Amino acid sequence: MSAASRKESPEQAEFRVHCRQWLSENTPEKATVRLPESPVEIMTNEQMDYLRSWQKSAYEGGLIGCDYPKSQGGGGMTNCQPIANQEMQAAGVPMLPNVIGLGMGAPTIHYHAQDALKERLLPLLFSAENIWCQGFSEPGAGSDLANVQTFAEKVGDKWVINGHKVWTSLAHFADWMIILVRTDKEDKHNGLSYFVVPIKAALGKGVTVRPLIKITGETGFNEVLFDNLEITDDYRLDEVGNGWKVAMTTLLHERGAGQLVTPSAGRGVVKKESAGDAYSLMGLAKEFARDGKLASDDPVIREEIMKAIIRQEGSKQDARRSRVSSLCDHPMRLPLQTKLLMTEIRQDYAALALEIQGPASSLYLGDDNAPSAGAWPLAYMNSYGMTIAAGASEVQRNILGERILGLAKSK
Amino acid sequence: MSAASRKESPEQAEFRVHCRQWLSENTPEKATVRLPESPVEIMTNEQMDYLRSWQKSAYEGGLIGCDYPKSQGGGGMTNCQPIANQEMQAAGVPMLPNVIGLGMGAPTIHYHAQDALKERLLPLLFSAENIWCQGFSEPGAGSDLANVQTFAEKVGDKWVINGHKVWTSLAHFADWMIILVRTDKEDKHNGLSYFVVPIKAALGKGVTVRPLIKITGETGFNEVLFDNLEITDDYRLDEVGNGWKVAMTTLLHERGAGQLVTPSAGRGVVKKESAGDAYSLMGLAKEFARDGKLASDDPVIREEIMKAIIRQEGSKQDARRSRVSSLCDHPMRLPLQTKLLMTEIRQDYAALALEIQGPASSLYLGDDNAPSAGAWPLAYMNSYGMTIAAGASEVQRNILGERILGLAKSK
Amino acid sequence: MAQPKNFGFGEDEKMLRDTAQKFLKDNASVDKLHKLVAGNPDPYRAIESHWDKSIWDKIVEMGWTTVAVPESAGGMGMNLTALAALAEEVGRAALPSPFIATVNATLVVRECDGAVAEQLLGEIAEGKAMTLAGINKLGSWKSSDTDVTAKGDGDVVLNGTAYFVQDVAKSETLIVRAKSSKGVGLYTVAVDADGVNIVADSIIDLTRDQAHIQFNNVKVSSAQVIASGNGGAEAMDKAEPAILTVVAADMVGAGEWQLQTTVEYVNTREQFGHTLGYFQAVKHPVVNMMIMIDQAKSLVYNAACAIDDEPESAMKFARMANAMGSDVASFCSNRAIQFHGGIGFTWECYLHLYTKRQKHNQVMYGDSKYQRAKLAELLMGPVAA
Amino acid sequence: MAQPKNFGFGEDEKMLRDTAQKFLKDNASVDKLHKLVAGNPDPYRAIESHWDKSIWDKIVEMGWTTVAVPESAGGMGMNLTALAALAEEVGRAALPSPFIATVNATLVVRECDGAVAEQLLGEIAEGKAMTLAGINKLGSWKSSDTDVTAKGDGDVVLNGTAYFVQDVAKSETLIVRAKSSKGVGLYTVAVDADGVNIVADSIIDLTRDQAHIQFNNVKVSSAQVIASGNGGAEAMDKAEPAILTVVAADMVGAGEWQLQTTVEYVNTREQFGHTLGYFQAVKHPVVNMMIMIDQAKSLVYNAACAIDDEPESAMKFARMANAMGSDVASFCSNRAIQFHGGIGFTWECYLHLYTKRQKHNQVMYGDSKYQRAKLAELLMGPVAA
Repeated sequence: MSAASRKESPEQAEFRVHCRQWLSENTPEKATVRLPESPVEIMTNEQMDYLRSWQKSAYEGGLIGCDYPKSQGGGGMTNCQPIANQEMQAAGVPMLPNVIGLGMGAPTIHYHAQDALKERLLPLLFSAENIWCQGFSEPGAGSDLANVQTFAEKVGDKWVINGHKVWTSLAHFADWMIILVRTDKEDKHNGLSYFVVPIKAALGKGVTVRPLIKITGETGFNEVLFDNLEITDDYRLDEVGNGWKVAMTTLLHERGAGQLVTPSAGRGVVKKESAGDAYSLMGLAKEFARDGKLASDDPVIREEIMKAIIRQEGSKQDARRSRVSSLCDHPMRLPLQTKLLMTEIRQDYAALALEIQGPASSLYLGDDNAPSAGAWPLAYMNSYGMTIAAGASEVQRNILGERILGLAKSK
Repeated sequence: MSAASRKESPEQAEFRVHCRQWLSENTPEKATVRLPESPVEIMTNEQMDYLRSWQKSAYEGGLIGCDYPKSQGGGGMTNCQPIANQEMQAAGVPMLPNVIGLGMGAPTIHYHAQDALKERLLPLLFSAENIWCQGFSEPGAGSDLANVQTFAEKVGDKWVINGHKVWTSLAHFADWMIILVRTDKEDKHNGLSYFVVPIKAALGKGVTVRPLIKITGETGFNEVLFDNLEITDDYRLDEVGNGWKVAMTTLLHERGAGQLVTPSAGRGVVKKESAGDAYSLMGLAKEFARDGKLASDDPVIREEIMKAIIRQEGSKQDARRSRVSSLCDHPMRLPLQTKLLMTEIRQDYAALALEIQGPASSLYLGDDNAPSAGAWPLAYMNSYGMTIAAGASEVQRNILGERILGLAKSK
Repeated sequence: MAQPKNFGFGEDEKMLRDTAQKFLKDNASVDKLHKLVAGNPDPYRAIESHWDKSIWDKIVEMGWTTVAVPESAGGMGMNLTALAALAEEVGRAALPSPFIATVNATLVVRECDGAVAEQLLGEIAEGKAMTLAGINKLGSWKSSDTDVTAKGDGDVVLNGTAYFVQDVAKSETLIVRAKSSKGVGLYTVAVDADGVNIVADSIIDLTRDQAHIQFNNVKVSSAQVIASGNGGAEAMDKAEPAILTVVAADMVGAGEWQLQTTVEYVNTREQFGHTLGYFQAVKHPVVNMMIMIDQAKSLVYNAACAIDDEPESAMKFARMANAMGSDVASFCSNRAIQFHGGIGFTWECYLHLYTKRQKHNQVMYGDSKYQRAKLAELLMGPVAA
Repeated sequence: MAQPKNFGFGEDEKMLRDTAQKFLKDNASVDKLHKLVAGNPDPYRAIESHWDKSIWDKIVEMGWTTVAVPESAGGMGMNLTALAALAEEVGRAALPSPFIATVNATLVVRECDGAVAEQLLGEIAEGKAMTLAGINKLGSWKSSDTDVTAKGDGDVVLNGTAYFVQDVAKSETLIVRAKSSKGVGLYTVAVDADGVNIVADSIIDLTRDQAHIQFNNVKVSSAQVIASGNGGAEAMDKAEPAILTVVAADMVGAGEWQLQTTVEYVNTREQFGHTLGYFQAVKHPVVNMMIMIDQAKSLVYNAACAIDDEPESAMKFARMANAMGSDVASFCSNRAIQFHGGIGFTWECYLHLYTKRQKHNQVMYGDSKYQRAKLAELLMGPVAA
């Protein structure tokens, strides 16, 4: 019996068996469409339909929302979502498309919504019948979240929303949005409130979604404009003026630092040599030549690959150590590093991969001869989204310096 | 006839001949004492006496102060100091000890002192009969020069100085100090004034010099305390309240960006493999082994040496390009980078040299078996003085960002 | 030989550079460029070559293609410094044109003797666009590596494929590197010759086109042999310092644009009550962009000048210039996007045109690690086994 | 085999670590350390070994030297995680002591079988300080490279010099690596044995002593042979992951001290109207110090745990931990001095004690480039010629 399983609770052990069993019997059919690298790059209805149907199936199999109460459509278990995630990843099943809903929407709703709203929204979120998006960023509030200007005005028992959100991934498929808005123009931090908003139902009736195109040429995120959208007060999370606090719950879970672990599966169709892992550069270097020998025999390339692998392994072991409190000074010191490190490491090794591929890295997605079907140039370009979105790296370092080391605030 | 000499003026060409001739006939005798790496590390009277006598001889030979007016003890020539410097460096003669005086004192006095003072002070400065030090830094004003607190109060026709200067190189030998003081406590920038102060004459009578020890274990810089030191108004440079402006002249010349080129010679006793040049790492790597082969055959070490060499060559070519106005956008863009780059490059390649030396880099100055007599560990540690002193690298980057690129001031 | 202090950048060179800068500013602005090349963002779109032929015609008219052609062949025969200055301006404009390809072809052909080379140089001086072909499938940066073979004496038959051929859709003539038992020779082949099959690549860089070219029993007469024996590889090697310097200059020019554009953005965009440039997390890396660009630029002019006046050091200085140029390309692309934030990640922002061009320049001629390894061989000798 | 989730860091290990931390805080403060070792700054001073023997006696009393000694030899036989935790505290205190030297000797000796090894382990458990000797003049990091030779069967004679021997002035016994025709054996020799000439080195690190040791026909009886044949090199190789991990832990502990001290300084010192930590040019690199330390620390505990529970991965993870530990040592030393400004450049500021100890740790066991090259050999196989 391995050390890993030795520490599992009986519930976890039993659930692991269930997951394996279910996954062996319910492997999703191979997609007939080209699947994207990540859920936020879903471009077509065909892609979304396939992935949505898979998430629904996994939810029905009990592999999603495991640790949420049964009343909210969850499994009512304890610390079982990580088990399901491990098994889904090991089985190599496709990704879960409702990633914003699962990672940010669900925990925020769980902690801040009224019971009726939780019970109504969460089951449909878990099953991917409702796709969710998130509305934090604005043209004038990129990294400076407290500068949100989209305004919700109380008119009678309704709220009327006007404003402009940007970088909203999945908005072109979304049924709902979690949104941070201003309800008081005088008070920067206490003037924010937090709502859920039915987006799809309001298209053309107060809501406009405009797709933006990334430097990769792909779509995947959007601008969302609100023009006198009316919603009821039922859709408010927590108290008026508590939006900042609620947003912190969202961000905490986005950074993988919250209590509720986000359901996540594999990437299914992605090939072995895909652009997802620093270790994969070792194999990549065997496929390309430099100066008359294989890149894998160039000591300088080897050195750079090792640097990337060590940093990646360091982050993996950071995550492990963060759960051993006696080896951690401050409970948030490691969790708050996760997003910063993973995104910067990926950016660096994607750039290295292009160097390894040499001239062939010029070949892009549409080229029949592109190595790995152009996955590395794509990953390289997409890596910029990761170091900018959800709190740019600069802001992450401010947070770490100020919250963990107690350095003076930079504002 | 080479391209370099083709562009020389007749005066320059003639002067070059003179320099060669004089140097061939006046090579200084070999020192019987161990000489330091740089003038600011002169520790003993024996070292100072030897170097002072050499500077006096070079001054009498016409190789110092070439471009200053004859009335100020100079050579009355134009653009001839660089010629003298080239020839002195090529001849491998020792360093000039009065480095603060030559590099900062002389141009500042030249541009801002009254004629009588210039004529009195400069000949003795050039001949090293008077050694000079500089008093800018204070315990509370490191990189923030405008925060100078040492106060000069006008009492009758005298000034009374009280305060505390730090990091004053050569103060333990100095006859004179150039000093930035506050004369108005209300006005941060316009409340500064600039004086020359006779230090040695006032020792024990208002001036105390306390040597500080560097992390290398060497002395070389000092604290200087002023306790009611009285000086006459004759010693003021420029107008009261113009100290900031005068200080900028000093700093401009310190950074090698001023009109008047600082006289500089070689380092005389320094051996070929000394810690002075990125190119020297190539030879160093041939003397040490890594993993069963020479470090010079380790491609990763070669890569790092090449990085250092390219940066050093880049700085050298920057200096050349800075004199070709049609290839420069802003006249100060390159000169303001010089100090920042040279100090950071030296710090980096000194650290690399220690890696190349491996375990043997543990051996320090006092060890008979230390490679290069411990020059590299010494250079590595001293490099920190260079990235901190005379405007820390952080301040240099602020200056470049603000003055050259027009970015918002960081204060 | 010693270099002149001014890098050989005198009045003539300055006038050429200033004229080029003004011309490109007036005729090839970045918004015009974006409209021209970035109309269809779909990565799976059909491949098309987008460029403004009328700009090229004016470039030819202004004589840019004759700068590197010796006077004996009807060119201006200006120094490498002038050529580097032109390449810098072309990079600053991220100009889609066969200029760099034609210059690189010129630099190789002018290293060859004989009537065929002379004839070609004359055609270049008259504005005929050319491109080098011969890189192998592995993308090797060595002149002697090619997958194209030449068989036969006198009349020669070419077979095999040349990869990563630059701007062939804008060129009329291929300068083909091909291997025989005697070494690597050089041949001129029309793009529309029998047996030549040009297959366009779908590439990242929107400011260039690229193809791999299949040669199926392409017959080459003796009038098409630029260099026989191993003369092709030798000419390539001789031209390498100049090619590396020209490409480095393109990267420096593009880097300058990235710097300037980033400075303008961070001086405007406000966050947390200040313009972005106020924050040292932005200010200092932007300064580092400038520092690297300046070093690369100084190294480029030094290398260019060495090619003319200090040939024994040309290869050394060219590798330095190209290594730093590649590092400029990488770092400036990275920080420019990061500091533009979300908008820098969109197709509508012009930055991506430069990022992609820079990436292309970085990998196509030997990246900075390769240049440094080769520099080490020059300075320290080969690595002992 | 699989690792336990908690790195094997349970209640016993925690208590050991916490006790050590408190003991060192109370008895080995940095100002006490500075008074002890930094009294004479002159680089040309006569060489002396400065340490507080009474602290070492208490360390022995508390059983730290028995942690890595198997229970069968009278030790506590705790896991490597416990040892790493101790080393981290020793590094945090920059403690001058024979602890690291003795631990490293322990780790090698316990890989040897037989009565001599058993006897030595017993002596270590009782507090006898030992140190490994055998590095060659080139400072090679390979276990099979040594300039000491062993001649004869049964009774053996040692000749040659061992370089870079750590903390020998604080040790009673040498564990000597020497080469014979059969390979590299291991011998125990008293520091005051006949023919042993210890020549102290003048080194940078003030918290350690170092010497080279000349062996002039030193006679060794069979009771001093720890490992014959090539057993010495084999034991060194087996112990290498643990030694690398212990040294990395020392660097992590010292790095934590450098971080904490720097944070305190930049939170106090004001420039331009703010504490230094306000400025992102300081704040962000300080955060990077923390990030690197955290990665190194996590890798250290992972490596330590692998040595006990996942031995097939031990070498791989130890190289990762040591490489990152060296990078921590380098970066933290650099930024700590820089951000302390002028005061950080003075002898009176305690920083230099740590900078020098870190530098020593970095170069003595294979620097980070070496660790990464060796890691690449493990993961990718050797470099093809």
